[in-house]
Amino acid sequence: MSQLHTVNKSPLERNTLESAIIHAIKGNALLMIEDGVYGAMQGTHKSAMVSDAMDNISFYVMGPDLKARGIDEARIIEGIKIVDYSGFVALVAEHDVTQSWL
Amino acid sequence: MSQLHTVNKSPLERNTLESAIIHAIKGNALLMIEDGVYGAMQGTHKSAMVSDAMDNISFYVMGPDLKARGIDEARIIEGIKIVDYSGFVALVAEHDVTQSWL
Amino acid sequence: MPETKKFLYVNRKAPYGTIYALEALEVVLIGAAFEQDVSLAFLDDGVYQITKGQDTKGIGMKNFSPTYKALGDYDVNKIYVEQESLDARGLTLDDLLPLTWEDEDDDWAEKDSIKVISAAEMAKIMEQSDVVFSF
Amino acid sequence: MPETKKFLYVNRKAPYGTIYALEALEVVLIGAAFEQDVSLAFLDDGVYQITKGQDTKGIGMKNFSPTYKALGDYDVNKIYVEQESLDARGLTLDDLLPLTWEDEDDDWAEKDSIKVISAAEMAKIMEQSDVVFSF
Amino acid sequence: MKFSVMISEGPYTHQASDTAYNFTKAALEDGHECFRIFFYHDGVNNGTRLASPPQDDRNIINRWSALAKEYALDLVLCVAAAQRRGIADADEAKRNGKNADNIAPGFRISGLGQLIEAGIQSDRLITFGD
Amino acid sequence: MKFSVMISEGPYTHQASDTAYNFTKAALEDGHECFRIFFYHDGVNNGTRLASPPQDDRNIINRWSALAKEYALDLVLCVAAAQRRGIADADEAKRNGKNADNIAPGFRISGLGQLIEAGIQSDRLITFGD
Repeated sequence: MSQLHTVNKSPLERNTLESAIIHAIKGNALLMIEDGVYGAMQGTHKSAMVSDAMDNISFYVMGPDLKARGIDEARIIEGIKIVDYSGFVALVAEHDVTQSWL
Repeated sequence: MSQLHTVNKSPLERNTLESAIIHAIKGNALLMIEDGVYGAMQGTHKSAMVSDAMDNISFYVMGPDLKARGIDEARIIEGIKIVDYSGFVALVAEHDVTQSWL
Repeated sequence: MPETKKFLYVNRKAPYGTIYALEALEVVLIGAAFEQDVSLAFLDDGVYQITKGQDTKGIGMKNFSPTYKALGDYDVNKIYVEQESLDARGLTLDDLLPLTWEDEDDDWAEKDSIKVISAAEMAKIMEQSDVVFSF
Repeated sequence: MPETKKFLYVNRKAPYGTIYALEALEVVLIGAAFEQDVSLAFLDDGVYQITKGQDTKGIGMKNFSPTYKALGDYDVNKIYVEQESLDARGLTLDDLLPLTWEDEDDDWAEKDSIKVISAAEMAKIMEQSDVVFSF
Repeated sequence: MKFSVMISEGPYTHQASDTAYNFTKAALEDGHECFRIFFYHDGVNNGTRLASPPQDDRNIINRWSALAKEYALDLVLCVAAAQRRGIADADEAKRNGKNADNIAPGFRISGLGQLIEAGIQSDRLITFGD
Repeated sequence: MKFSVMISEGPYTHQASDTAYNFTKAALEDGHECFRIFFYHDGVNNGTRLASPPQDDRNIINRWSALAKEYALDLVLCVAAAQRRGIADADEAKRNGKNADNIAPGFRISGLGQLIEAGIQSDRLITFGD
């Protein structure tokens, strides 16, 4: 089984990104959407939490949500892959189960 | 001027209690309501944050919200005063301005 | 109908402040009729949903916590509660409702439905599910 | 009408994920007609509201960030941004929209509306307000 | 003392409307005056008469209507927020070409200026939200 | 592959309905099948026809109705959630003694069993919420 986790809230405001990371198993994927994309930025108080988890988890971030919020791709933590809605669909299809961390 | 801060979310889930405490000035009051009342409990990962702030801030907690959530008064951090809705109204009246940390 | 699926209901929010806990419970009750393999997970603020002694008269809302005790009668008896979430909130198993079920295959012996597990074990239960309902 | 009051609009939430930022801005624009002493506070995730380069075409929503630049024309020119909130998010003043106003009493000189202040200074501004609008 | 209240969330989903109700009722019973209750954001959803909550639960909308009647409260739904979310009185429905309205008794629809005015005219303004 | 989607928040206030729409549209355009879109919690507010959002903004409700028409989507509003929040079709309005209904074209009201069935019948179920 393989699992996709989605996170839609800023990690500076809520605990969902942290909780998702804690509950992701080696080989899982985590997609940041909506306000969750702030978690993909370099240089925040939560960036290290994401970087440290990259050995176990494949991180993805929604490009359209990044653009909406004015976050330049150059500011994204290295190793996080940017996807569009079609890429989001593909991630859901590729993984056996999707869990939304609300 | 004197200010009343209200916090309605669990400090284990969101940053509002912490932000309210940071922005309260010596002599301010802080009232925990709704899910904010979990912040009044002893023995949580956030209890020390509240205890440490008690020199500066007067803490209050909504009794009806505690009861609804099954929190016995004996579990409340010492020094936090329990009020009812009428007490809530009195706090708003006694302070020049009320700020809701949403 | 396809074969039985593993349904996991994930409860991460406190009761009363928002309606998610109550409406999640309504899904569980309806879902119990569909004869799937059902598990409930309580973690983060979700552990507050099943604490003892709730009394909502003062806030004018309905106390739905007794309904959790009926879950055993609906064959919903795999209830996973995360240890780390309890610890962070200063709670222990004693603070939770005693949720039980009667085992038909064991002379209707009353058994505990709640299993307190680690975050690592919770992660495995999540990954082994076929459908995850998030509230 | 009583004397002029000090109005403070507190913005603590990110844009687009929820509507609070947009609807708060709508209040500020309407409120500008009432000739009160208006200040805006951006702290916590609220600082994300006034970042440069927002482009919402891909999510199908309206980009309302240009409207912040019009605030100066409405005599809304006391915009406080918290340093600690920027720091926690890896942002600097350069990442924010250049919000300015023209000072009638200084030969219409263009001046910056944004003042980056500490959390301690923000606390004082909050306490000195007569009315706090929270979104 | 003269209070005003802003409610930012709809009924049932968040406790905001419940707390606002209990607060307002206590204030009125304690002899305070309520200048206005302003419903903004999803708060406008408190003003629908089409809700039919379970019999054993509180009826949040009817409770507001009854309190408004008892104390002559001014319950105002923000027009812009109401348009986005589908709350309309007869005039609004007609103006927007809708064949039905859904506003509950005791509520009225008006502009954001009513909120600003509440801030100016009241001794205290308090917000209940998410 | 056969998808189902659960939407837990109303239109405009949270991005959930927007993301769900963009996700569903992409899935359909990529050749996937959509078994059901289930609206729960405040999500039922996506199914009102009385909304009149600003002209320069997207119309979230009409967008769902149009997508449903194009792809024969099954848009289901949970009846219990809809009753609490004041979303009614003609039958529901009559049954609950209401003199108006407000459901939008392309939506239908049904029970929670429809969500469970979506979980059973679909290859993937994904939730969009707050």
